[in-house]
Amino acid sequence: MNIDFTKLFFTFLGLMIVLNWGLLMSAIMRKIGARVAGRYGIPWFQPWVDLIKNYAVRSQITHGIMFYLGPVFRLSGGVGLFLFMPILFGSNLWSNFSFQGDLILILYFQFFGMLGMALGAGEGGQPHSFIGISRGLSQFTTIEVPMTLAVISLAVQYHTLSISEIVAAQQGGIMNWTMFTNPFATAAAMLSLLGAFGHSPFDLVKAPNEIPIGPPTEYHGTFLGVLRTNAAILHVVETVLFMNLFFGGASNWFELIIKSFLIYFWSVFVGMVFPRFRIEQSVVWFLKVPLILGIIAILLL
Amino acid sequence: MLKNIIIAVILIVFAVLFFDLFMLYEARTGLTGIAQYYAQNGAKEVGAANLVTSIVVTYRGFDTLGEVTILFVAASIISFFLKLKENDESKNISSKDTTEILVTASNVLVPVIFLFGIYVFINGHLTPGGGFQGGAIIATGVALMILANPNIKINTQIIHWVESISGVGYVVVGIFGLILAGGFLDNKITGLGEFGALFSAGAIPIIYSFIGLKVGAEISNILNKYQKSQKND
Amino acid sequence: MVTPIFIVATALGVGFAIGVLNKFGRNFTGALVLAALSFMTFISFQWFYALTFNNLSEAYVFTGGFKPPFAINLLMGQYESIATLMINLIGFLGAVYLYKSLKERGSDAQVVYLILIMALNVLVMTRDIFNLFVFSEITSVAIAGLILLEKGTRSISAGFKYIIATSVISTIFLIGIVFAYFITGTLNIDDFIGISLSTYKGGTIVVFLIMISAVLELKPFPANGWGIDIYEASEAGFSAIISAATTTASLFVLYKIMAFAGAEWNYYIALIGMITFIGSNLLGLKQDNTRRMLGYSSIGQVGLLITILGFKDILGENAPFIFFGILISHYFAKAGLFWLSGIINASNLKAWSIIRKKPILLFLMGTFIFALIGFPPFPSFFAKWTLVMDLVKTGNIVWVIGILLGSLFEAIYLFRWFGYAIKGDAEKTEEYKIEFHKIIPVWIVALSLYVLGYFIAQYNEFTSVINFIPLAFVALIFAIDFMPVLIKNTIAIIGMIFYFYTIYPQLDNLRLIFEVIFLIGGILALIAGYLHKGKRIGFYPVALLMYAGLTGILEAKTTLEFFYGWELMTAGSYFLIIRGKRSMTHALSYMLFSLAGAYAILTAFGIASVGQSTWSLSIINNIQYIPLWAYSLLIIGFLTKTASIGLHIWLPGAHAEAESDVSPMVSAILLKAGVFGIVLTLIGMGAENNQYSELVYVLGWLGAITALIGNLAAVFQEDAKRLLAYSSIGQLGYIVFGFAMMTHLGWLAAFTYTINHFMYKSILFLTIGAVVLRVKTHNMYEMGGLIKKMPFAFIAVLISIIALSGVPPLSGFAGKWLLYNAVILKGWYLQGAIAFFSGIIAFLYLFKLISSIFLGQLKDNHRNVKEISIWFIIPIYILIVGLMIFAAKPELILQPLGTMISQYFPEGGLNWNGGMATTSIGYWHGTHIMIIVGIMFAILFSWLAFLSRKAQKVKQFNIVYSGERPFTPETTHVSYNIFAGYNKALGFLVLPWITDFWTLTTNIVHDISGFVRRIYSGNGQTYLTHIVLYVVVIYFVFFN
Amino acid sequence: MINTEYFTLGHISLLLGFILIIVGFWGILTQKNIVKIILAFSIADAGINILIVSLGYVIGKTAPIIDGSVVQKAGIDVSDSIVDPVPQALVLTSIVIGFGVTALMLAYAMKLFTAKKTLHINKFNDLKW
Repeated sequence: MNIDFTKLFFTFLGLMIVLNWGLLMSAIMRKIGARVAGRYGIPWFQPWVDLIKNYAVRSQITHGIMFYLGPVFRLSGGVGLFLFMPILFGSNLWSNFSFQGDLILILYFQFFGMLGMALGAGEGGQPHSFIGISRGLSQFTTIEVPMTLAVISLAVQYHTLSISEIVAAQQGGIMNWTMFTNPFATAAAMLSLLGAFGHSPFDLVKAPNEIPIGPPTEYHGTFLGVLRTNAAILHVVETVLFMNLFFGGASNWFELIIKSFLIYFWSVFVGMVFPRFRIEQSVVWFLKVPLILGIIAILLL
Repeated sequence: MLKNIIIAVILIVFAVLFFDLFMLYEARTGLTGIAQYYAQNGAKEVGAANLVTSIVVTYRGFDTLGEVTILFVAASIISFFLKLKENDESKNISSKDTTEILVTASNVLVPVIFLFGIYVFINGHLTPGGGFQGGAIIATGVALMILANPNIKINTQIIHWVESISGVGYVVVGIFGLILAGGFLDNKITGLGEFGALFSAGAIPIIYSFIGLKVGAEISNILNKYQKSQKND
Repeated sequence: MVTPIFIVATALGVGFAIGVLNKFGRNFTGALVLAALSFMTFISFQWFYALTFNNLSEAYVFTGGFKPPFAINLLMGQYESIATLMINLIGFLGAVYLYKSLKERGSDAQVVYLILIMALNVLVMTRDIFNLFVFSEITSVAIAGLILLEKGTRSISAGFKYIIATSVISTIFLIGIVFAYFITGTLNIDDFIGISLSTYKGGTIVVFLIMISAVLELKPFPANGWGIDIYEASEAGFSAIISAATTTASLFVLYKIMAFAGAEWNYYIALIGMITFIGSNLLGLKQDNTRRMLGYSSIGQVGLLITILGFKDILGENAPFIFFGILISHYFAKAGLFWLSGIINASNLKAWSIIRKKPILLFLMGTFIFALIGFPPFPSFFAKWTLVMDLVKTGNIVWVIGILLGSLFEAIYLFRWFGYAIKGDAEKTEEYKIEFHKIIPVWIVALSLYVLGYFIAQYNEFTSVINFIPLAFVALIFAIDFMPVLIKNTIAIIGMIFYFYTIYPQLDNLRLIFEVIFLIGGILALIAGYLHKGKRIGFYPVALLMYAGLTGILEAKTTLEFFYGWELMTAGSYFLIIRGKRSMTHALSYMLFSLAGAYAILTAFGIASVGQSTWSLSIINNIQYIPLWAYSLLIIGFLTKTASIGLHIWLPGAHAEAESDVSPMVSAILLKAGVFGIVLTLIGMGAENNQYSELVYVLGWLGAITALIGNLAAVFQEDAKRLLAYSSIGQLGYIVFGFAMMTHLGWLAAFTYTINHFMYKSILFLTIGAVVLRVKTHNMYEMGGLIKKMPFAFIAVLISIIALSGVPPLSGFAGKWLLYNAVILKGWYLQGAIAFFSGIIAFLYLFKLISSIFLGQLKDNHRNVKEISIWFIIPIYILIVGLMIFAAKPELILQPLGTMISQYFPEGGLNWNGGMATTSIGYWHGTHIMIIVGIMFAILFSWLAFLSRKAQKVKQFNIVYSGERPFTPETTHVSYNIFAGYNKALGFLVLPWITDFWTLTTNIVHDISGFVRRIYSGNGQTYLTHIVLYVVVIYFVFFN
Repeated sequence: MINTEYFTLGHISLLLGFILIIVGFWGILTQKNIVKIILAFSIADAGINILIVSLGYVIGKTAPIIDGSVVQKAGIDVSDSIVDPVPQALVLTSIVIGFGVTALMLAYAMKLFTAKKTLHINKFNDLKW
């Protein structure tokens, strides 16, 4: 592998953009949420403040080496997803390392951070972490079912697993988007996205008021900072993935920002409306409508 | 009820089966097969006037050995089966007194019966009769003795000696046949002698004597065991 | 040469003489009887040797000095010599065994015994039908007497039933004989053959009477209540004689009668035998009395032999080989078992656990049971093989199914009994002593079985190819079993390395992969064995037996060699599994599923050989006769070993209860044998040109569903090893699914899974096993926090679960990526989605596994546990190195795999460009991904480590807990039933309905058995009714 | 049906033999007393013996003992004047065997009676199933 420093620089730059956009987006969403609930809400720069505070905390405790590895795994998961994701269509510089692996890599790399985090949190010995993780994993298994079907459907439709090529195939007008050419796959995937983002009604992983904040209960200070950083990156990268797969990708940063905002807003919007599911409800829910949509997407091929 | 019906059905089917066999039968007017051969050559080859004897002792002598064996086995089994415990040996059998007539008659008849038995097996190759018949007659004498005196002590040692020696003798004569003549139990180890005479038909009188003694001893043995086993009660 | 008549003369001479000689005491007469028997044995051995090896022609013995048919003659031919040798040998050994009982009963009993053996000889040799009658009467009377060797009312009533039954039978026999004489004018069997008796007027009915009584003497089901009683009631040593010697003679009588009965009887004889075989073995299922069960088994085996006699014309020149092969195994094994039952003297099957006190007796018992069921290297294995092959070849598949069904029934109760012996709860601990004169005959028959197995194999051209070297090595290890583990383990490892070194040049790439898994994997698992102190009696022979079988499968050039290896492996693994705690029932179900599978394979091989001139394994590539059935049977057979859904119920318990270093052997290694079989079958189906797309389609669904159910069930386990066991089921589901796709990529994925599963499942089982050894529990919720105590174990588990879950960058991802590509290109979307769904479910149990054991709260009773043993760490880390190499340089393995698969699927492989693998839809560069992730991970880790450099290490319980201190680790450690919600949602999928199904099946079979056996009311008169009714029924069937 | 013209002595004794066998079988299957069963067996045994002898019957011929009563052809060939000697030899064997077996059965009966003080066959069913 020849190291291309220009590209490396652009990758880093892209990561920074994504991070900051992620932070901003979360602030906007929280603001919207507050307004819907009739509160005033946070200032738009609150996430940056939180982040800086977390990184600056002086007294910290650790439960052991795995406790360190948890956030590292988590952040590696987010950053890794970013690294293997082509961000902007048609740009070699913004396509990161996406030529080392295809959609399947992305799908499975999501688990990297999740698994590591689960283990790191586990070392804390905090019961709420375990509860959160068990809920998260349970829910995650069924979230992935419609997603898998959608991905298979896409791969068959475009006869490729390369995200860049999928985006390329959607160019030339809005009607070429997967959203219109394969609406069932899109619908299935978009429903599974709800679970992936973990907003209400699928927020029982962190389940505020119930099990403090779930898996990261025991994390604080820099550890929490790392997790927050990751959350910001991950949210953007995930929306970018959906954008690439279903909504024609983006050829410039502006388009990316608009589309990712809308995709993210979809989950927030649903979250505003519905109350929290119990775990068995959410598991079963994903095996109903989204699964059927996914199967239809497959059968229509 | 069902069981009775089943048994009835079974018996009917057997009757049908036997009827088939019965229908096979048609009265013979002459000899066929090996019987004809025996009739033609039996006297010449074996030298016994009683053709049945030549078949029993020589042609099918091996069967007869088996026959003796089966009696021997039965006697042996009964003897260890009905064996008494040590302390039972000396008990007396409780029975009603036997009549004077029986006792007297037995005293008179037993020697005669023994003699007659010996006569029957020695002349087995000439006249109707033979070892088994003779042995059975001897055993009748023993039975009579027991009936006359239920507590009589029969000398088992003699019985064993007779039985053993005659049995071994039979086998040895058989082996002589193998060595000296045409095969195991062949009677031609001596000359056939004059047809119809007492000392004729080669080893047949010897063999039949052994058989007679052995059968007599064996049956007596069985009777003896039955007698003794009454002491159990 | 001593003429055979001396067998008779000696026995009778001695027998008659004893009446006088008994003065010298019972020891003298006993010795005399033994001397006579040994002389009789010598005579028949001499004839056997001369007839077999010196090409002497058969000899007639004439009695009375006349030629037949005018006098009785005896025949000493090849078969007669074998049969009489068998009778006399067992007679001699039996006399040694019974020495004390006979002595106690006195010289009369000794004589009767001697005469019984003599009479059996004559039954074999005589050529005169009436003579046959006479000596069969002697036999009956002698048996009726010798039953009384056992004291008590039971033996008396059994003896009485026996004698009235045989009397009725002989009545019928005699009627037949005299009518035979009446219509033919002769009594000689050779004459009957010459004139073909059955063509005479009335001949059929005469033959019917003779035949039916010969059959009844063999105690056909169900007219055999009197026969079973004597097995139960008589002294064990004498039951052995009845089972071994009498049976041999009676079968020979039937054989002689069949010679003149005419070919139309063959079918009925075969049918009678088959009903007896299946019926008796069915009834054997419900027995809890040892002797009675063995009696049913004996009668069953005789049924099989009768069937073989019925098929003798069809089997042709192989008939004697088959007949004597099975007879000899039955004869030695059953005698041995009866003798053992006399030594152990435990009438109830469950009480046999006391045999464990003398492990060597267990070895003997195992030998006999395996010989009875027909395992290699015993003669019955080769005979049963040939039987099935020939029957299938001649289009008698239904019969084969019957034979295999009966064998399976027999296996159920025999192995259940064996299970009680090895693993049952020992209630009584009373000592028993082994009398020297009783154990010696048992040893002789056991060793004879091994020796004969070897010689029988050399007898036939197609069986002589068997490679006995691995087995010899097993024998060597067995011989040094008294040595300490250190020596045996070293010898075993060196032996396996050496064998691998010599064998690997002979193997093609496909087999090499599996050989590496089997042998190298085996060696690694054996390294862990150094942990054990002491002798570890019995472990090494059986472990090596399994490896011998596994390598035998790979070396096999012929179907026989394959099956031989397969059965050896089954036997070895059975013993490995049953060594575990509480594994009695699991080992039994393992054995039964394996046997059923093996029988399916056997039948399939038979079908495959139809129309072929060779036994080569390649015949499965070109099956001409009902190929779809053959392939289905093969697949089903192999699926039992891969534990596909429906056939998996043996696996969880078997793997979970196995010893720590055995679990990887039976999971990571053993299951691959099934995989290899499936690969062979699919290649046989024509790989790319496969015409059985329906079959592989079903197989694909089966694989996917297995993956789902296996993984889902794993999620709900609390026992760590059980969890891994279910995980194995799921993983094997993927493998089957991958192969079923029948594409290049599918196979590549499946092979990748195969190799990966071998590595990570070995690591996991070894590590968890080692942990279990330390913490003394299997339950995960009783562990926790062990990362502090066992960091090496934790790292091993961490790496292997990352690999198992398929998360990049480790090697599991290669499998997932290939499988995705394969599924999409093949078009099996829904099955694929199920497979991927189950792949994700794996996260649940993997998390539970690692976090419940290593994370969370350390339990108080584990505060002093140490790191897992170094002997486990060594193999584990060797495997981890392998795993990492595969992950970093996947092309090292995938490229050669691709080349190999290209032989079968030339199209659609991976394109390699350096480290970049591409398919027509996807791409993946394993090395680069590894590097990128590695660098990124290192940077981020350093960053966090820098930021948190001042973090303070805190003690356990210092957690965010509402300001309180948790009370105990137990209440704080969340592990038990952690996925309750998931269970509520999806648990219905893993309700034990498959287990219920099999339980129901078992119960139904047992209920039938319990119902049918009520015909054996114990009433002698009822038994007589059975006999005559049997005659009536056969009469109707035969004459319509 | 049976042609009365050929209904000879042989037929009659043969029929008698068969009837005795059937009667014996009936007794064996229905009688509950062990001694009666043994007797029934003896009856059947006698039936067979009669059967054997009947089958050796040749119309109008005499016993197979070569003395003055038999007509001798050349030398001592007597094939035209005697009945079949073979069944007579066989029946001898059969009788002796029957004797041995019956004796043993009776010994058994004695022992069975000693054991349970009854001779009812239904009482001796300790071994079953």
